[in-house]
Amino acid sequence: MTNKIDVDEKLIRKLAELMDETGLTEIEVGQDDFTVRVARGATVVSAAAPAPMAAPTPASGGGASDHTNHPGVVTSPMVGVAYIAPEPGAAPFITVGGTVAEGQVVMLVEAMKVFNQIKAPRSGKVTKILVESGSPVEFGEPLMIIE
Amino acid sequence: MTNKIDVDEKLIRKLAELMDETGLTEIEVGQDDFTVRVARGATVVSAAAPAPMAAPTPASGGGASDHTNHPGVVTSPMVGVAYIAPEPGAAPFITVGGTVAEGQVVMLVEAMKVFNQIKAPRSGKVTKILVESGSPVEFGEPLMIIE
Amino acid sequence: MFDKVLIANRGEIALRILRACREMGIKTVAVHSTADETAMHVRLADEAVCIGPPPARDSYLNIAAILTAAQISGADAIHPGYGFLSENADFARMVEEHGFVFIGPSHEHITLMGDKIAAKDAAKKAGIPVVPGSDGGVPTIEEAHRVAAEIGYPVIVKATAGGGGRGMKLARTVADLDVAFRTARSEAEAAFGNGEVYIEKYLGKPRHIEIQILADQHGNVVHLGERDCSLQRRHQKVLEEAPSPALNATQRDEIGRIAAEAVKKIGYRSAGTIEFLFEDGKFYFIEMNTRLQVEHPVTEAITRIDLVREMIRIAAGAPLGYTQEDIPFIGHAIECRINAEDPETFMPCPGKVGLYHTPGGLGVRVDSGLYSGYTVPPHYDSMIAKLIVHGTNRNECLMRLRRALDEYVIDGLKTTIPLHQRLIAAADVIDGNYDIHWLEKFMAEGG
Amino acid sequence: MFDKVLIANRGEIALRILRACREMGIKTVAVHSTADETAMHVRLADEAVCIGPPPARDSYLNIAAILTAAQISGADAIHPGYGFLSENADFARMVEEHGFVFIGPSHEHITLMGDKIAAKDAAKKAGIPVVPGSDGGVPTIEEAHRVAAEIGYPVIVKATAGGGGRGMKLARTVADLDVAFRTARSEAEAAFGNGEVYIEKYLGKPRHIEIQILADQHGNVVHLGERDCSLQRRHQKVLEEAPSPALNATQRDEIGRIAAEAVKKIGYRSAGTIEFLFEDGKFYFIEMNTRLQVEHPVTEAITRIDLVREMIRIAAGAPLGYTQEDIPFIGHAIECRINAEDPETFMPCPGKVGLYHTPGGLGVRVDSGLYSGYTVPPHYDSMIAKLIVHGTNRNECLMRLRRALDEYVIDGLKTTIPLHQRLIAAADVIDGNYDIHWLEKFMAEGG
Repeated sequence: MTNKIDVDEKLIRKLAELMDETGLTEIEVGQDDFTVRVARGATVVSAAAPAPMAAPTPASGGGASDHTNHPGVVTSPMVGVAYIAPEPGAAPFITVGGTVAEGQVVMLVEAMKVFNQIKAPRSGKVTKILVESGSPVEFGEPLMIIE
Repeated sequence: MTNKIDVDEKLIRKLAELMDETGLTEIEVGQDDFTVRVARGATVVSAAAPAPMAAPTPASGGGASDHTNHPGVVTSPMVGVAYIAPEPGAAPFITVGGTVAEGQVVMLVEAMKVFNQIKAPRSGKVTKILVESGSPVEFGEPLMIIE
Repeated sequence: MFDKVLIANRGEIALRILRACREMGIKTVAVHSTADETAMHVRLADEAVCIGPPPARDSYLNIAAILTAAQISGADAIHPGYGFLSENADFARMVEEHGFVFIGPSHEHITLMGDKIAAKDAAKKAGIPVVPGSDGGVPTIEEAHRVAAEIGYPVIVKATAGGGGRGMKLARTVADLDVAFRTARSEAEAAFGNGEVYIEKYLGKPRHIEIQILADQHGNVVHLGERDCSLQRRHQKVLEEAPSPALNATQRDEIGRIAAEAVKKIGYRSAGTIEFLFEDGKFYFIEMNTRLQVEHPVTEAITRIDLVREMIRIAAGAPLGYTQEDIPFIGHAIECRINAEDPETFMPCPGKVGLYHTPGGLGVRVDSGLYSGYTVPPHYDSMIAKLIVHGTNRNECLMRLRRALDEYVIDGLKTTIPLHQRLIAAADVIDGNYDIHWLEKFMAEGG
Repeated sequence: MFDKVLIANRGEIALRILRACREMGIKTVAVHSTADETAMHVRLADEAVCIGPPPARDSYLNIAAILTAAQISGADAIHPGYGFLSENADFARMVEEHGFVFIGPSHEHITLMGDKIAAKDAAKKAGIPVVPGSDGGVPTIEEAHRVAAEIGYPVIVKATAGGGGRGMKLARTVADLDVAFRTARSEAEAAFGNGEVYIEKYLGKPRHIEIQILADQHGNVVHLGERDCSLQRRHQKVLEEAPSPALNATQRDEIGRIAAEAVKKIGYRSAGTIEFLFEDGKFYFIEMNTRLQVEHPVTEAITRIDLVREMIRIAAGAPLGYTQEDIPFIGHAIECRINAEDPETFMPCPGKVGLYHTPGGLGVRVDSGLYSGYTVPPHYDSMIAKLIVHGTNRNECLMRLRRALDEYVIDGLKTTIPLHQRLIAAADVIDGNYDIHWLEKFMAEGG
């Protein structure tokens, strides 16, 4: 048995012309086991995906959205600038793959010239650092993952 | 097995005209293994849940909405005033429970001082009269049911 | 004043009229086709009467059905909106003969202005500048040369019976005239069975400028300034503004006064618009529209006069109650016509509206019958909304328009909003430097 | 002019400020709590910075977080909107100290007008009429009798440290004074730990009328007429209009001139509002609000001056560029504050908005951050929208407001739209015949 269908182009063109002429938006004809259905116009619109509002939000902190719900995430408790080392040129508080103890300082977030210590909420291994040193962070923005 | 379909152009044009005349948006006809279906307009409309907008429509004709889709319904082909008898005091064209023959005058609709005869589209028994004599009717408003 | 007005139209203009009636305490009757059962103005009207199937000829152009609906609903008056029956003199006459008030001019004036040659004559007699040309048919090439020399090149040879560009030939200089004359004659003969042609001055880069008039039944006439509608595609206006960036106050006062005086002279009543081509500081009459215009809101924005309310008041016999000196022109307004069309190909895109969110805030007006979940029927014009923005000056208006277009969300349909966004970013539009051909060129250049 | 403005607010006023910035070509930074991530102004802003959790003290009142957000986003200036930090002098000072421009008055003026007694003194010195009363505390009953006799009954005895109605007693005649004085003193002592009281003339049926001022940094001051905000419930304005139905042109000019001169005298800059009680043709100073008011759009409607734009221009050092004679007052405007509240019980009803459809057409403005599918968070003020309507006169305005309220659809929440519909159907409101107690009475009577 063959699945092949010979498309009768002439038939389809004919039906399209008939649609133009009559203003129909859909014609279906069938005979025996064979059917042709042609349609034009807006019948598909209803499937349209909902509601992307005009302008999406370009968050200034940017690019950390995926980790928000990660169980090991550590988020910024304030808006500010994140630092990974205690001062320029010094060794970083943490490295990927390194382990940290609960309460250990893992980052600084500077706001209004005050350097706020971010402490590890749990002991574990740092599997990801999600911000660059010196970059701005929003409230609630994921900083790192400790697992 | 042949894939060829003989498009009955005349049939499709006829159906398109019928749609114009009746205000239908879709007609499907079938006989033996042959079917034709034509549609016009936004066929998806019917599926859409109507938005519960502020003010609902108080149709002047009123109160006949339930019968619109009844298979035996006879609708008004025009806006006007419906009359059940040929003149005041005369016997009505039809009575509930009475039978009518296809083509028999069953009502008058007056528009612009012209009394237009409404003829029974099929023979059968009048099971409901949906308008009072002398009341205004809209285009497409159900007048009676003949079963 | 009327108790009940029947609105013999659909779409945004039916809603516009309904709103004016509501604000005057007048009840409304919406007449509609089966395709418009869920239209906004039908939902909001005090009464709604279905008058026919979707094709306009069987519903919105069905005079008998509309008059019958007026009778059974007990309406006092009928507002025709624009398009459909609004400039149909027979309809206006029949409305009055059946005892209703037609909210518009007399049927005689509709007839007069519907005949393009009679209209031009009447305009000329009433003191309105017209395009210089032969007064009627030009039978011979000798006569053609005489006329063309008198009015000055370039000239255009047009079929008297013509239309749609056929039987229309341009002669830039005297050398072109023989060919133009002969070709126009034979095309006219072939197309219309009537070879008669006439000759007019040809305008190369005109703007389309129109003057809004209001005239009551007591001989009071005011003009409400001009609208510049030069941004057109296939003779369809796309974006209109008031005042025109091309006119100064003296030109505005002068053409306004001429138009108002002419309208007074011919005894016209109601709202009306006199359309002109404008080139090199001169105005040339095109035609008079004896109805409300699509773009009337830009005039409303700069004058704060409600044109639909005024039409209704005038039809009811009320006097204007103000004179030309009372009409302020404040700030600048622009209207964008938003169509359910592909903004590139202009293919109509009817269908179901998804999320619908209109822009708000200071100086922003939206006239539209759309709502979330509404289905735009495929049977009618594709214009689905008008966005009108006002600012204290043209620059502020353009900036406000930009932010309003950015806020407008119409999901589910393709619309011409992106076209308008491109348009108002174009240097020529920002500078107000465009004529009636500009938009077609802009589109052709992929603008 | 600024390149980037940080908007230190939320809701409709944040959107209002964003729109003004957009129309001036200024970039915007939205700062928001985690509860406002999906707010309209956050979506539309060029940049958005989350500054804290939902409680306002940790986000919209968190000065350090807002200033840090301004630093990391590189903003030039900060607009505080109304409420939150808008009248916090420390915030204004810190904004300037950190090198940003505060879009508002100087922190000294905020401090001055924040101290009710100093403000009254300053107003009096600047020529503004104040409620007659004791100049400061009244230590003895004998002194109380002397003062009360001088200013005339009825008088009210108030706690110097007071607020919220406590330590506040009315003496209609001399017979009431002893009890009123003693009760006020003991209540004041109990409530505030400070028994000092003062005495003022009591106004029985005053209207709340306020004058809008604009002052630049170059000594130019104009007033933009008055707003009548007498329709209040629990000291919250519900519906405001301009002009006041109670004032005539002479009164308007006079109080406007007095207010503008006073503002010039004290060297104030930016937008500001002087609030008065108005009774029997006389004005009595209440306080000066050193910020944008919720009801500023009614003034914008009758003057067509964009107050937020003007605040930004003034903060950037631009001169007003117009004088009092250039300010037109055209027509009439009314604003309805629409709250997400039960219109009977006034219980807040936050939640998810279903279908959302705003009224459109001529003379209608909506300021709101709502959209279909938006969830109104429960953490903040319940005002979700402002509907502002303009008409050529008060009657037209009321009729237009009625039809606009009828068109407004906010599904999914209870709102105060039905209250406004009842309000504008009340004879007293239609007649403009109300004072600051009218609405409470209307509600108590089940109106």
